[in-house]
Amino acid sequence: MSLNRRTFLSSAAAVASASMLPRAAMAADSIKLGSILDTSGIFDAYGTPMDMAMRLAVNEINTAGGLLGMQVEVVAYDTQSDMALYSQYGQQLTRQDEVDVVHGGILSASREAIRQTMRKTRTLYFYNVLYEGGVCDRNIFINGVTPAQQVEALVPYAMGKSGKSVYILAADYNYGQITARWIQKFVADNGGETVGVDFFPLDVSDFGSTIAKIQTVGPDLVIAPLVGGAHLSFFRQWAAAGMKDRIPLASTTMGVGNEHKVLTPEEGNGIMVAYNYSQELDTPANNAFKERWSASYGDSSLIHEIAVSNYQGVMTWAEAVRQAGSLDREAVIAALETGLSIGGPAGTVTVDPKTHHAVLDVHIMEIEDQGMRVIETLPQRQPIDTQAVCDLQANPDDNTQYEIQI
Amino acid sequence: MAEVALETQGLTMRFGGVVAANRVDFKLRARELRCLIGPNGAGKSTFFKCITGLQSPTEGEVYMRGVETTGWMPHQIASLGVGMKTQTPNVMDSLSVHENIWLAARRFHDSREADHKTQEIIDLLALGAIARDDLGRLAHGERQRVELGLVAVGDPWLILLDEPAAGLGAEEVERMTAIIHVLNRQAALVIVEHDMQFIRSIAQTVTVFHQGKVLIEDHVDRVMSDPVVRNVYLGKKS
Amino acid sequence: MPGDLKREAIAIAVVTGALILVLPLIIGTYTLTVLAVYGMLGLSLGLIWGFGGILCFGQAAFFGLGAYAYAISAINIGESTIPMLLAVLVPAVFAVLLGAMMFYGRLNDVYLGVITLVVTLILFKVINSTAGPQYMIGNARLGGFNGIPGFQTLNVPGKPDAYIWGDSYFYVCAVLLGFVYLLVTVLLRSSFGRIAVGIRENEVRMSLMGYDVRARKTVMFAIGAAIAGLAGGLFANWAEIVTPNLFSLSQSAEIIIWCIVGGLGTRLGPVLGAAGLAYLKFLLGQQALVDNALVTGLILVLFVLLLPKGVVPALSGLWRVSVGRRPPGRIRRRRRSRHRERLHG
Amino acid sequence: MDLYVVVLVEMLYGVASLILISAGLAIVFGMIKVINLAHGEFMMMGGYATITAVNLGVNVFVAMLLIAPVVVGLIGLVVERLVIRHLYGRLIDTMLATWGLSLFFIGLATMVFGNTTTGISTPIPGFAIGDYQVNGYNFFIIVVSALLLVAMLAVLKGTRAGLVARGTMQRPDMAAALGYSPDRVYMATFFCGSALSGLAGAILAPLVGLVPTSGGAYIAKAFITVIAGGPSLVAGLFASAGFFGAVNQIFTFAISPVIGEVALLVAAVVLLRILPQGVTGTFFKGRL
Repeated sequence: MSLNRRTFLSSAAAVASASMLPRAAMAADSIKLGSILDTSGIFDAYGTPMDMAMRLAVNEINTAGGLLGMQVEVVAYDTQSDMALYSQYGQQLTRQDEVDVVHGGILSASREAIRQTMRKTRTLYFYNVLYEGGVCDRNIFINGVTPAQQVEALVPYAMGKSGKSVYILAADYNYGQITARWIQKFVADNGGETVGVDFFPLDVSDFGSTIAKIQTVGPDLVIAPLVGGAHLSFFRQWAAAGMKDRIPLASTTMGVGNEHKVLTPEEGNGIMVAYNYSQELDTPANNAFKERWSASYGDSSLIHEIAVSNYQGVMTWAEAVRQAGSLDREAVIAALETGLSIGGPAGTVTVDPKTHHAVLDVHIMEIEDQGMRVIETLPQRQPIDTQAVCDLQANPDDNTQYEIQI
Repeated sequence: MAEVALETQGLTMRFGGVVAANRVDFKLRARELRCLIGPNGAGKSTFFKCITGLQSPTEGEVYMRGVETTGWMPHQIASLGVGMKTQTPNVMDSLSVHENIWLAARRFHDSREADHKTQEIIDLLALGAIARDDLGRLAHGERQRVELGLVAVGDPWLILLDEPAAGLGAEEVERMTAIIHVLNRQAALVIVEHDMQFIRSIAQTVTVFHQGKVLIEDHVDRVMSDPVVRNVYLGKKS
Repeated sequence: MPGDLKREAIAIAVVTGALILVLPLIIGTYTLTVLAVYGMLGLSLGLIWGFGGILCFGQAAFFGLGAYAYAISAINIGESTIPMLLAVLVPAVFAVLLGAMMFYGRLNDVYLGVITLVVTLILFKVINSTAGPQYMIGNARLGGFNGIPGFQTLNVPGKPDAYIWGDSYFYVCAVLLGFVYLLVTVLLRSSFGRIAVGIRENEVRMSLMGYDVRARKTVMFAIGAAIAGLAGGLFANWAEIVTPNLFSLSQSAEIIIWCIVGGLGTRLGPVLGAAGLAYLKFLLGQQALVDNALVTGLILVLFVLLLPKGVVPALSGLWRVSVGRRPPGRIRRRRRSRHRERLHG
Repeated sequence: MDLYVVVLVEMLYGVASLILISAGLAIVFGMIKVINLAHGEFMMMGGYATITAVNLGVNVFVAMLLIAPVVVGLIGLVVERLVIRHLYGRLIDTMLATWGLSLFFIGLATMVFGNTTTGISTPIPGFAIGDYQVNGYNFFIIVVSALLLVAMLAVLKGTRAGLVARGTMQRPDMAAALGYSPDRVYMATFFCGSALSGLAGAILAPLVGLVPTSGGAYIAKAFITVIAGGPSLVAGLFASAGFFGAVNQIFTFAISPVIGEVALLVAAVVLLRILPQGVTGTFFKGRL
């Protein structure tokens, strides 16, 4: 990305937008928050509650008087679980709607589809989902847990409860690929051995042969970073084969979209996970949040990990705007880079200036009767995986997603 | 060799256990006109398809002007200068008569020459009045005539016709007979037919098929009076 | 004939020019760009299906191949001219191989449909499972489900820093669509085009007349693939990312629907069908009352039942009835032949 | 040794599920030459019918084996009366119209059931083969598919209705002359085909998560299996499902599920290239 191109792009953007009709009239007295989420299609179980959380946050901000004396207006697009629509709507948000900030993206694939557009058009971007780590880009802020925060805690716990040999079943895209490598690393660090890794495209829903294959290898533990509705079949088929009582399961994604509420207790109980949030967190902040959610939407059963991340992301951005006293991208980034903190439903979330990731609490949990029972809480974990490779203070022009090498 | 337009040696076609054509030896001289007759299922059409390349024979060889064409594709055979007409009218129904004939002419001439040639054939076959009509709208006899035009426009030296007179009225048969005589000035013809009147009016030599084999091959009058032929074929009809 | 063609070329240029000027006043150029690209994609199938009689269930395969060929080569080369050529060539070569395999194997109708559908599925599944870091072509990581983002987008040939995008990119796409439309027109008026129509009408007859049907269908198939590939390359530039979804069955289905609704056997039909339905989908995507698929499906069913020939032939039929002339396509051919008659008669 | 048994069971399961998902399509294509591209959505609706019934408290087997086929069969009947019957004899048009229907039903299901993955648990527990645990439900699917094949053969060959249907399929004019209305026969056939699609969807529902777009995963496989099977209904179905199922599972075990699927598709291309009339167009000519 040369400077050349950027100046060209921004001047061309002005020309281009002038001729785009029909367009929404520019309201000078409102702030536009762009949201881009899959609220239909196979990822809607993730996206719909995220959308609700975002709207809840914006409502709360507006009720409290808005930002800089202006109301926040939501411009939302449903990407229908289609990655191609991300780039399309991403372009629309930035070039046509000219929003002040974009929150959204669920799968890492969707984030990568729009990240460069956001960067090129200088639109501040928040990605509020747990992910594989390593994104180093000054224009993006990420508050989901990364492998160092999540996997590093989960793996030793799960291995302690089972044994040393681990089999990994991962979704076949960047999240699954990179997370699988992190799992392998932490398994090795804890003196274990990875005895098998299989990747599954997101539309695979028949795991019969895989279950048989796992048995031929006979691991002590299966860790499954599987994603989406089709992959949910794995947990069901695993239980149907009677494997649940033989080999314990851990997952880095199970429950993120409230999957444990779709599974029966017999299918879900005992699966080990580690997240920033669980509905079962018994803290005043969470209880108050659940009440506010219920007041808006009737009941709070839809809340999940990344819905809360999205809520915390919007709140973090709002706090930064308040502190900056401006909507200017540079000013807001500067405010965020002061190491800004907010108290969210899942505890304190602090922006790490070096990586634009978040420092937050992680809870090791087990699925129990369609809920998540907290076993152990690890407070304020740093995103050390990304910190090891990314320093935006020293290197503000960095624009890479670093991947772990084994 | 040039005197022989078409020759088959031991041509055999089996479908599973059924032998549709059984070691057929056949020879046709240049500018000869030959009719193939025989009862249904005698193997005429199979023999015919093997020559035209629509099927490829299980055994045996086909030679055209001394070139072995066994197992060739129809378009390769046609490109030698062989004109072929199948049993049912086989034309481009949603195109006009002119376009149909032009397409056939274009195969052997450039675009401009093809225009000429098309006009010639339209005049020859007296199709001028209907030249602009889509073929799908024409009567059966007219379609048969157009198909003959498709065959003739390439100036073939060998013409294979499967039942050209089928379903035609008396007047049309007469016109067909005249056209065939014109074509025969340049080309050898093989004609599969049922209509005995028609055969008598065009052919001298007739080949009779029976159970996949050549039963007899002789002058039309002698064939007609042959008791064996009468038995297997004509006897049933008359 | 050349004078006639000239007139048509001028008409195409004038209409294209007028649309380029008028349409941006109504619809944003960003949306218009993709409508033009889809129009070209519709035209590619309209050509091989409507005029060549080849029903390809996998036209999306060529679209996707064009897009991927562009993206991969753009990353490796860093300049867009050669990648754009590759976007046309790679699908065309692939189509020659696939077409030869099918047509020389005498596969037809339903079997042709199955093979093209299966090949599209194979491409989809293979590309979709290349997320691992080991799947690289040169410097380009295939990325599996993620697709390939961040490639060099269209630039002025020879100047990698002079990007063509926004309004200018729309003009490029629209002009290219007009150009491809003109090429298709020329092709259909040539002997090759007329013979292709003959093959569509009756393959056996055409081969009995001495035409190598297999070779001609293969070439026709490849021409369609080249146009679809060009559309794919343009789409990649527009979206700035390519994903395996380009190869999806639903993409192929949409192309077929465009052709059916617009009208087969016309050049304009598939273009209008594509642009119209894509815009309709775009409008439907902005409301939540009725599901998008439901409307698209209903349109297709109703068209097959009530207007199986499509909008454009129906309208020109109406025109003929009310004004008493033959549809434009026919008039021209007729006029030409009459001219010929006079010459020789 | 146990592993081989397990692989064999999985292979049988692969074949059985292919038979199951293709049967409805095969009936409709084989008997009345209609390629029902909404077949996958019929299956999807069978799945939803089952889940809805189970959630209403109906026994899961009743829901799968009775309610789903009847519901989907009736939907098929409506579709036949409104759309298909106007298109008999126009193969490509029926494909396009049913493609439209498939989109229509996806949209409809999305509006009715929403887009969230739903499902029910498998009603049969897993059990052990030696050291291996296998999904007990696989056996259920194998048994159902076997019964289905036998039943299809018995009905077509052994009953009067089957005879009439076969006769009509070969010579509709003769059947009409003999007093059997082809219209009725087609209607009944489409009903049966749809009901089988519904049954397949219902039986597979406990294995996979169901969304309105689930049908898309089946239609391509079913389409390939039926076309590759060729003109003979039961023999073709059995032969091509056996071939593709085996190829799929062998490669799945040897390499990965994705390669298994790709191998199936490549096998289909090769098979059709070698045998352009399908398996039974070449080998088992004229049998059912």
